Amino acid sequence: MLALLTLVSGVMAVTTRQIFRAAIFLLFSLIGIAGLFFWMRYDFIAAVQVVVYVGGITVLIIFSIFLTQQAGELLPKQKPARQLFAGLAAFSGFALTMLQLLQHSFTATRESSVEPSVENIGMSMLSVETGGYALPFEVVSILLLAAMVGCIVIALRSKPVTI
Amino acid sequence: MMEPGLYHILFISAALFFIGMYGFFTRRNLITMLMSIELILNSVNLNFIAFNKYLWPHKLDGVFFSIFVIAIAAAEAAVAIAIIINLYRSHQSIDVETAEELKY
Amino acid sequence: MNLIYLILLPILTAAGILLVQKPAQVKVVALTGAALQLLLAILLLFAYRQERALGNLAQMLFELEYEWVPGWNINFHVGVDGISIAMILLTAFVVVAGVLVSWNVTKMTKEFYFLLILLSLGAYGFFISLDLFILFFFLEIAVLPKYLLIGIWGSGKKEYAANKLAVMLMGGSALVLVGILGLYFGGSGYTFDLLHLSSISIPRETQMICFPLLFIGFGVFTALFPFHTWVPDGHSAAPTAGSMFLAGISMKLGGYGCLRVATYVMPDAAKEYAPIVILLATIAILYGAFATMMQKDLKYINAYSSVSHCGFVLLGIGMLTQTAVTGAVLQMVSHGVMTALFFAVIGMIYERTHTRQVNEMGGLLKVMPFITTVLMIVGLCSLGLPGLSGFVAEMTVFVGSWQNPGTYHRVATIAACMSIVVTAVYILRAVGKTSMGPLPAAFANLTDAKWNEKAAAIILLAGIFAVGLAPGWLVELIRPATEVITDRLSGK
Amino acid sequence: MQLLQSLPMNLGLGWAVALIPLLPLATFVLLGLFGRHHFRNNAGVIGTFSLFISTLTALYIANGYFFEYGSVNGVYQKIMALQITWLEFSPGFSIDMGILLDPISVMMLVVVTFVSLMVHIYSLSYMKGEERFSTYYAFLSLFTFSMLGLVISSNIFQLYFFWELVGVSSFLLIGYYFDRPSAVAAAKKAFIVTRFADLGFLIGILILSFQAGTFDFNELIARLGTASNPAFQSATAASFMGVSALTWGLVLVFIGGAGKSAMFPLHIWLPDAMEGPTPVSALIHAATMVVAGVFLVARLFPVFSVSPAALAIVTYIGIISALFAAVIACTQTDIKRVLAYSTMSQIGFMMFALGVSGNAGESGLGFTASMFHLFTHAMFKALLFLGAGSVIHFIHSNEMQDMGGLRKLLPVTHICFLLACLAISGIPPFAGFFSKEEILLAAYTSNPAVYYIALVTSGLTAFYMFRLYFNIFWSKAVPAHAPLDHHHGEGGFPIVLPLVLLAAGSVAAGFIPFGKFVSVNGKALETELHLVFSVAPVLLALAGILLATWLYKKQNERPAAISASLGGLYKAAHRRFYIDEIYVFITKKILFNLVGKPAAWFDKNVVDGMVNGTAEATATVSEKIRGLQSGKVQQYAMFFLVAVIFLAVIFIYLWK
Amino acid sequence: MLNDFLILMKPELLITFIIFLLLFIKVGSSMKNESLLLLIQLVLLLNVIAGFFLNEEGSLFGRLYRTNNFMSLQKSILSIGVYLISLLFSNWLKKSEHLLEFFILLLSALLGMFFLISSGSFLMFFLSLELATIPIAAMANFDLGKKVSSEAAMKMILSSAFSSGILLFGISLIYGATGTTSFSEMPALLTGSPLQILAFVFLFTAFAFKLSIVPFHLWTADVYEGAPVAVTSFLSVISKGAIAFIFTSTLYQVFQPMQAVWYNMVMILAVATMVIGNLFALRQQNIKRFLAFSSIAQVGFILVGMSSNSLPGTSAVAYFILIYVFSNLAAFGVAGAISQQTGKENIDDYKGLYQTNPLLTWIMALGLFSLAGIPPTAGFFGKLFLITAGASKGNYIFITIAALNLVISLYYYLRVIRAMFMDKNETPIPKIFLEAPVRFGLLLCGTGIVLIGLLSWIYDYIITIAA
Repeated sequence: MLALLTLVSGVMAVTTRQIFRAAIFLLFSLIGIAGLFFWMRYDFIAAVQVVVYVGGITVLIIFSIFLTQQAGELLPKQKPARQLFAGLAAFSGFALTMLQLLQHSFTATRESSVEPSVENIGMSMLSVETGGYALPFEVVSILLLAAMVGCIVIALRSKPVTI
Repeated sequence: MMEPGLYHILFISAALFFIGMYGFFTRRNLITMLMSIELILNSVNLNFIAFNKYLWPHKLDGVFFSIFVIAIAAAEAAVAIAIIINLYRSHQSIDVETAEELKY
Repeated sequence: MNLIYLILLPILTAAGILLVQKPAQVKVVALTGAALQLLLAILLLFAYRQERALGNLAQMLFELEYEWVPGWNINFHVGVDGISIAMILLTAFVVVAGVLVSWNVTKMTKEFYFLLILLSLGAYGFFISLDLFILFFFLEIAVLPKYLLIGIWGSGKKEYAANKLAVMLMGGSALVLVGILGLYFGGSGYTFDLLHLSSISIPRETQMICFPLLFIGFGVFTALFPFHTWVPDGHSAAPTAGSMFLAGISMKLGGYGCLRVATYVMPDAAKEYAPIVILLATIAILYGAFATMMQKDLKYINAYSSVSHCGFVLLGIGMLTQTAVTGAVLQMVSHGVMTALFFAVIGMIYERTHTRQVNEMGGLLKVMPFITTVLMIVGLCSLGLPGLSGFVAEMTVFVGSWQNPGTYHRVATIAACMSIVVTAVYILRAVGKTSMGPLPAAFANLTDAKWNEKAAAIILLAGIFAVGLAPGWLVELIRPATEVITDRLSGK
Repeated sequence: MQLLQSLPMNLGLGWAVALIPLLPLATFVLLGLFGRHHFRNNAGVIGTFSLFISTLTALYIANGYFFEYGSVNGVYQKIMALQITWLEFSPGFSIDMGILLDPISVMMLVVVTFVSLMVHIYSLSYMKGEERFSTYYAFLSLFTFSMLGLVISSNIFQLYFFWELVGVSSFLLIGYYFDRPSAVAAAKKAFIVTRFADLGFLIGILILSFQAGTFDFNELIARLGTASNPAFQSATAASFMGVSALTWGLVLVFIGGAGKSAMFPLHIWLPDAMEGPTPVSALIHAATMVVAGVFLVARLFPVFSVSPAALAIVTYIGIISALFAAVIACTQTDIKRVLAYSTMSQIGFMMFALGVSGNAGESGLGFTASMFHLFTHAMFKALLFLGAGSVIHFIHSNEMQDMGGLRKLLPVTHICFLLACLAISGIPPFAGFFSKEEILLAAYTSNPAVYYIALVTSGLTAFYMFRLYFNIFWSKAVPAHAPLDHHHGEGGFPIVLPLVLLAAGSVAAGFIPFGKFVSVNGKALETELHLVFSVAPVLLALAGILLATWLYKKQNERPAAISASLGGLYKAAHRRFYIDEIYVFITKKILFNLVGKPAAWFDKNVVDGMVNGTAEATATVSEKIRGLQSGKVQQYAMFFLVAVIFLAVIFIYLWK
Repeated sequence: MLNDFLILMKPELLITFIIFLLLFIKVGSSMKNESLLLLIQLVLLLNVIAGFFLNEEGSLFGRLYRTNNFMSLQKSILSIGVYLISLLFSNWLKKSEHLLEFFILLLSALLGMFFLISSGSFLMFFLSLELATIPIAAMANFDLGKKVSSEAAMKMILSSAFSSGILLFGISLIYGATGTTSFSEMPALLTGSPLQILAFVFLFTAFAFKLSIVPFHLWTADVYEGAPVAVTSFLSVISKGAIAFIFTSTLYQVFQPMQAVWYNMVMILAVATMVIGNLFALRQQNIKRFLAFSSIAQVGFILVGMSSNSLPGTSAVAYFILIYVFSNLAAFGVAGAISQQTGKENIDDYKGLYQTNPLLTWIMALGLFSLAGIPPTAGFFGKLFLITAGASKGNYIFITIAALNLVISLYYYLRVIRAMFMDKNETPIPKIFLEAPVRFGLLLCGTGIVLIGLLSWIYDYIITIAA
C-alpha cells in the first residue's frame, strides 16, 4: 500500500500539469517513503524524513511556487518527442538496473545487527573513533553555512536587473 | 499481500529513481525539476536504508548516509531555489526553456 | 669545447635582444650573436678535428650528460659527431645570413630577431641532442617561432600558410613523439638515450611500429611526399629570413631525425621499409621537380624544388649504403646553404620589384648584376653544377644509390637521376625569365644589393663554394659518422 | 706509367700541365670578380695574354710528350701526371682531380689552347666596345678552363665535372646577349638538351664505374677492356632487358657524348646556339666543345671496342647525323646555321670513324682518322666561323640574301674562307682531304654501306660549302646597304691574324703524320694515301663544287626552281625535318601538359586538397555536432543518462 | 591526539579558520574592499606557504579522513591556484559588493575539495563533493545583474544535483553489493560482478560529470561562459584539479580490482573527450567558452595519463594539474582583465591586442602555448609526461590519437595567438590598466609557466612523494 502510494504519487508528481498539485503529490510520495522507513523500523530516519522533507523542503518549494507563479496556472507541455525519448531512456535505465539487481545474489552479513535507535545514532554521530561520524557532521554544517551565505547573497539582492 | 522483502523495496526505489529522471527530463518548470531531483534523492535514501536493514545491519553506514543525503538535499534545494528565484527575477519566468541563451 | 655554449649563446642573444630597446641596437645584438654562433661553430669544427686527429675515436665527442628528470630517465645528454657538426655549421651560416638579410625589417624588429634566434636555439639543441626527449623538446621549440614569423611578417596567404605549417609540423612531431615513446617502452630499456638505444637490439615488433611513426614524423619536416604541402605555402608566405630558416635549417631537422633516430636506432625496420622510403623519395624528387616546372612564383619555384631536393636526402637514407647516406647528409648541408641563399636572393629581388612572378620580370641582370649573378650561381648549384655544393651532394647520392644492386633500387636511382634534367628546365626558366631578356621600363631604376645583402650572399656563397670546390673536408667529417650508422644497418 | 711516376720531373710536369687550365681559371676569377670595375678595357688583353702563356705551355708539353718522354719503346704512354683525391665515396672509390697525358689529351690541349687563343685575339677587335666586354672574356676563360680540364681528365667523374662546366660556359656564352629573347631561348635549349644527354652519361658512368669499381680511366679501361678481368665478366654477364650492363653503360655514355656533339637526334640545340657571338661559335660550337663527345668515345675506346653493339650504335648515329646534317645544310640560308649543320655533319664523320674502328693495328685506322679529322676540322671550322664572323660584322646580318659580292671588300677573309671551304670539301692537298680520306678508308674496310653514305655526304659537303661561299662572296653585286668603308671592312690586325694563322693550319695540318702520334694503342700507325681510293671522293667533291658554282656563282633562278621541284623534301630539309617541332611537341605537350601540369594540379588539388580537406572536414564536423550543445539542461541530462546506460551495457555485456 | 588532529588536518583547519575570520569581519567590522582584499590575499599567501610545512601522514576519524605528503601537495597546488585567483581578479573583486561572501563561498568550496582529496569513505567523498559544488553554484550567480549568470548557476545546480543523484544511486548499489562505504575495505570486496560494474558506471559518470568528460561535459561550457570569470577560472582550474586528484586515487586504490574495466572506459572517454573538446573549441568565439572547451580537451589528456594505472601516472597527473593551474589561470586572468574593463569577450575583439597591450598578450600567449604543449613552456612537459605515462600500456593507436589531438588543439590555440599578434584591427582593445596585484599575478603565472617545466626537480619531488 505504502509502496503503491509512493509510486503513484511520484508518477503524478512528475506528470500533473498543475504545479501546486505536483507539489502535493510530491508531499505524498515523500510521506510514503517515510512510511516505508517506519515499516522497516528505522523510526529516526522516518522522523528526519518527515521533518526535513515534509516540513522543510516541501514548504520551501511551495513558497517558491507562490513566489514565482500564480497557483492553478497550467504548466506548459513538453514536446511529445522529448517525452517519448525521456520515457524510453528512463525505462531502459530502469530495466537495466532491475535486471542487474535481480540477477545479483546479495549476501547478507551474519554479524549481529545494531539497533538503529536514536541513542545509537546520536552516539556515533558525534564520535571521533572508528564508526563515528563527527567529521561528516562538521562538513555538513559548513556546507549548510555556505549554502546559507550563498542563498542570502543571491536571493536578497537589491539591484534591479540591468541586462 | 505477501511480506515485502529486499527486492520489493529495491523495485520501488529504482522505479522512483527513474520516475524522478523522467520528471527531470520532461518538466519545463524549474521548480518541478527540482522536485524530480528530490524524488531521485529519496529513492537513494530508500536504497540505503533497505540495504542497511536487509543485508548489513551490523553497522549503521546506510542510515548515516541517508541522514546526510537528506541534509545535503536540503542545502541543495535551498541554494537551487535561491538561484531559481533570482532567475525568475531576471527572466520573469521559471520555464527552463527561457534560459537557453548559452549554447553551442 | 663545451657544447653548452651552443645552447647558451642563443639564449643569451635572445635575452640581450629582449633587454635592449632601439631597433638598431637589436640588430647589432642579433648580428653579434649570430656572428659569435658562426665563430663558435667553426671553432667546434676545429676542436673536433683536433680531437679526432689526436686519436679520439669515440662515436660522439664533447659528450655531456646531466640528469634532468630522473623519474623518466631523461638526461640532458649532448654530444656531436661529424654529421651534427656539419648541421651545426650549416645552421650557423644560415643564421648569420638570415640576420643580415632581415636588416630592413621595421615592423616589430625586436620580436622578429628574438624569434629568429629562438629558432636557431632549437636547431642547435636538436642537432646536439643525444637524448630523444630533449631532441623532441628542441624540435618543437623550432616550430612555433616559424608560425609567428610567417604569420606576423609574412606576405600573401600568410595566415593560411602559417596555420598549415604549424599544424602539419606539429602533426609530424606528434608522430615523432609516439615513436619515441614506443622506443622508450618497447625498446626494452626505458631510456631515451640515443646511444643506448642504438647499442641494443630493439624488438622487431617495436621497430616495425615505431619506424614508420618516426620516419613519417620527421619526414613531414623534410617534405616527404605526400606530406610536403606545407612547404610551398609556408615558404612562399614567410618573410625572407623565415624562408631561409625554414628551408635551410628546419627541413634539415627532419632529415637528420630520419637518419639519426629512425634509421640508426631501428636498422631492421629501416631495411624492411626501405622500398617504401625509396618509392616516396623518388616520387618526391620527380614530382617536386615537375611541379616546380609549372610554378610562376619564384618562391614557389624554390619551395617545390626544395621538395625535390629533399627527396634526395630521403633517397640517400633509404638506400642504406654508406655512400648514399653520406650523400644524404651532404645534400642536407648543400641544400641548406643553397636554398637559404636562393630565398635570400628572391627576397632581395622582391624588395625591389615588388613582385615574385617570373613573368613580370626580365632583364634584371642589367640593373642588379650582383643579385642576379648570385641568383644564377644558386640556380646552377641547384641544378648540380660541378664546383658548387649541389653537384657533390647529388653525385654522392647517385653513386651511393647505385651501389645498392637491386633492380628496384636501380630503377629508383635512374628515376631520381632524371630530375637533373627537369631541374635544369625550371632553373633556367626561372633564371632566364628574371635576369635575362628585355628589361621592363618599370624596373629601369632599381638598385643593386646593399652591404648587408652582399654580406649575407657572400657568406652563403662561401659555404656553397667551400663544399663544392673542396668537398674533401666535409666528407671526411661526415663519413666516419655515417659509417657507424651503416655498420649498424649491416649488423656489424 | 709506372716508369714515369718514378721520375722526379713527374711532379713538375703535373703542375706544368695544370698551369694550362689554371691560368684561364685565374683569369676568369679575376675578371669575373673585378672585371666590371677595374678591367673594363684591358680585360681582353689580360685574357689573351694568360691564354697565350697557356698555349705556349701546351705546345711545350706537346713537344715534350710527343718527341721526348712520351714514347717508351715506340709506345706512347699514359702518364698520370697529377692525381689529387677530390671526393672520396668510399676507400678506393673516389673522384680524383688528375691529369692524364696521352696522345689524344695532349693533342686536344694543343687544339683547344690554339683555337681558343685565336678566338681571344679575334675577339679583341670583334667584341670591342661591348658593354660587358670583361664578362665576355671571363666567360671565355671559364670555357677554356673547363674544356682543358675536360681533356686532361684522368677520371671519368672528373670528365663529367668539366663536361658540365663546359655546358654552363656554353650556356653563358650563347646567352651573352641576354636581353635578346632568342639568345636566352637558345642558351636554355642548348643547356637543357645537352643536360638531357648528360643524364645518359651520368647513368652510364654509374653503371661502368660500379662494374669496374673505379672511376679512374686507366683502371676502368684495364678492368672493363680486358676480357679476362672479373669486372669485365660480371659486366657482360649482368644484363638488363637482354643487353649486358657493359653495353648499357657504354651506350648511355655515348648518349652523353652524342648530346654534346650534337648527334642526331640530340642536335637541335646546335643551330640555335649560333645566337651567341660568332667567335664563341667558332670556339665552342665548331672547334672544341662539340667534339667533346668524340673525345669521350675516343677516351673510352678500348672499352667500346669490346662491345660491338655499342660500336655499331656509334657508327650508325654518326653516319645518320653526317648525312642528315649535310642535307639540311644545303637548304639553310643563315650562314652560321649552314656552318652549324656542317659541323654536325663533320662530327658525324668523326663518330662513325670511331665506330668502324677496331682496337689494334690497321683496324685502328678509324680511331686515328677520327682524331685526325677532329684536329683538322678544328682548324678549318674555326676559320670558317671566324670568316663568317667578319662577314657578319661587316654586313650586320646572318642571312645569305643580304650578302653577295663581298670578295672585293673583304679580300683576306675571302681567301681564307675559300681555303677553308676547300679543306672541308676534301680537296687535296688541304687538311680536310687527308683526314677524310682516312675516315673513308676505315669505313670502306669495315662497313661498305657506311662508306657509300659517307661518300655521298662528302659530296654534299662540298656542295653546300660552296653554295655558302658563292652566296657570300659572289652571287649578287655588293648589297646596297653595305657600308662601303674599307677601313671598317676587315677589322684590324686582331681579326686578320687569326684568320691567317688558321688558314695556314687548314692548309698545312694535313701533312702531319698523325698516325705516328695518335693511335688507339699508342703505337705508331703508318697511314698512307691510296691514290686510287681517293679518286672517287675527290671527284664527288669536285662535282659538288661545280654544281654549286653553276647554281650560285651568279644570281639566277635555278636554285629556286630546283627547290621547287624537290617540293616537300626541300621544305622538310629547310625546316630541318621538323625535328624542332617534334621536340616542342614532346616538351610542351607531353612534358609540360601531360606531366608537369598534372603534377602541379595533383599537388594543388589532391595532396593539398587532402590537407585542406582534413581541415575543412574537421570544421564541418565541428559545425555539425554543435547541436549537441543545445543549451537545454534537460537534454544534457538525457545525454547523461543515455551515456550511462550505454557504458553500462558495453561494459557489462560486450567488453569483458 | 589533539596534536595529531592539528597537524594532520592543518590545511582544512587553516581554511576553516580563514572562513570564520571572514565571517567575523563580516559581522563585526566594515572594512573597505581594498584593504579587505589585501588582507585576504595576504592570508591566502600565508596559507600557501603554510601548506609546505609540517606535513605528515596519517588518518583520523576512523579512516574517514586520511592524509599523506602527496595529498598535502595536492592541497598546496589548489591553494596556490586560489591565491592566484585572488590576485588575478582583483579588479573585479574590488568592485564586487559581496567580496566577503565570495571568499567565504570560495573557501568553503576549497575546504570541500581538501576534504575530498583526503576523504576515506564514500560518505566523506560525497559530502565534500557537495561542499565543493554547491557554493560554486551559488558563486556562479554572483554577477547578479546578468541574465547569463543566473542561467549558468541554474544549469550548474540542476545538473550537479542530477549527477549527485546518479552518484548516490551508484554508491547505494555499491554499498548494497559490498556492505561498506570505506575506501580501505572496498577493494577486497570488489568482484567485478555485473551489478558492481553497473554501480561503478554510475559512480564513474558522476566523476566524469564533475571533470567534464565527454559526453557528460555538456553543462561545462554554458556555465563557464555565464559565470563571472573568477568563478569560471576557479571552476575550471581548482575544482577540476581536485576532482582529478580524487578520481585518480579512487581509480587506483579503490577500484584497482576492476582495472580492466576502467582502463577501457577511461580510454574510450579520453578519446571522445579530446576529440569532442577539440572540435567544439575550434569554433568558439567567446573566449571563456573557448577556454571551457579547451579545458575539456585538457581533461582528455589527463585521462590519457590516468589510464596508465601507475605511479608515473599519478605523478604526471599531479604535475600536469600544477602546470594547468598556472597556464589556465594565466589565460583566464588576461581574459578576465579584458572582460572586466571593456566587456569584450570575443576572440575577434582580441585582434591587434599586441599593439596596445603587449604584456597581456605575452602572458596570454604563454598560457595558450602551455596549454597547447609547446616547449619550452611547462605545458609541454606536463602533456608529455601524461602521454608518456599513457604510452606505458603500449596502446599505440590510443597514444597516436592523443598525440594527433595535440595538433588539433594547437590549431585553435593558434587562432587566438593569430588574432592577438597578426590580425589587424581598426579599433583594438585600448590599453588596459592593470592593478599591481593583477600584474603581479600575471607575472607569477608567466614565471610559473616558464619555470615549472624547466626545473626538473619539481617533477622529481612530485614523483618521490607520490611513491
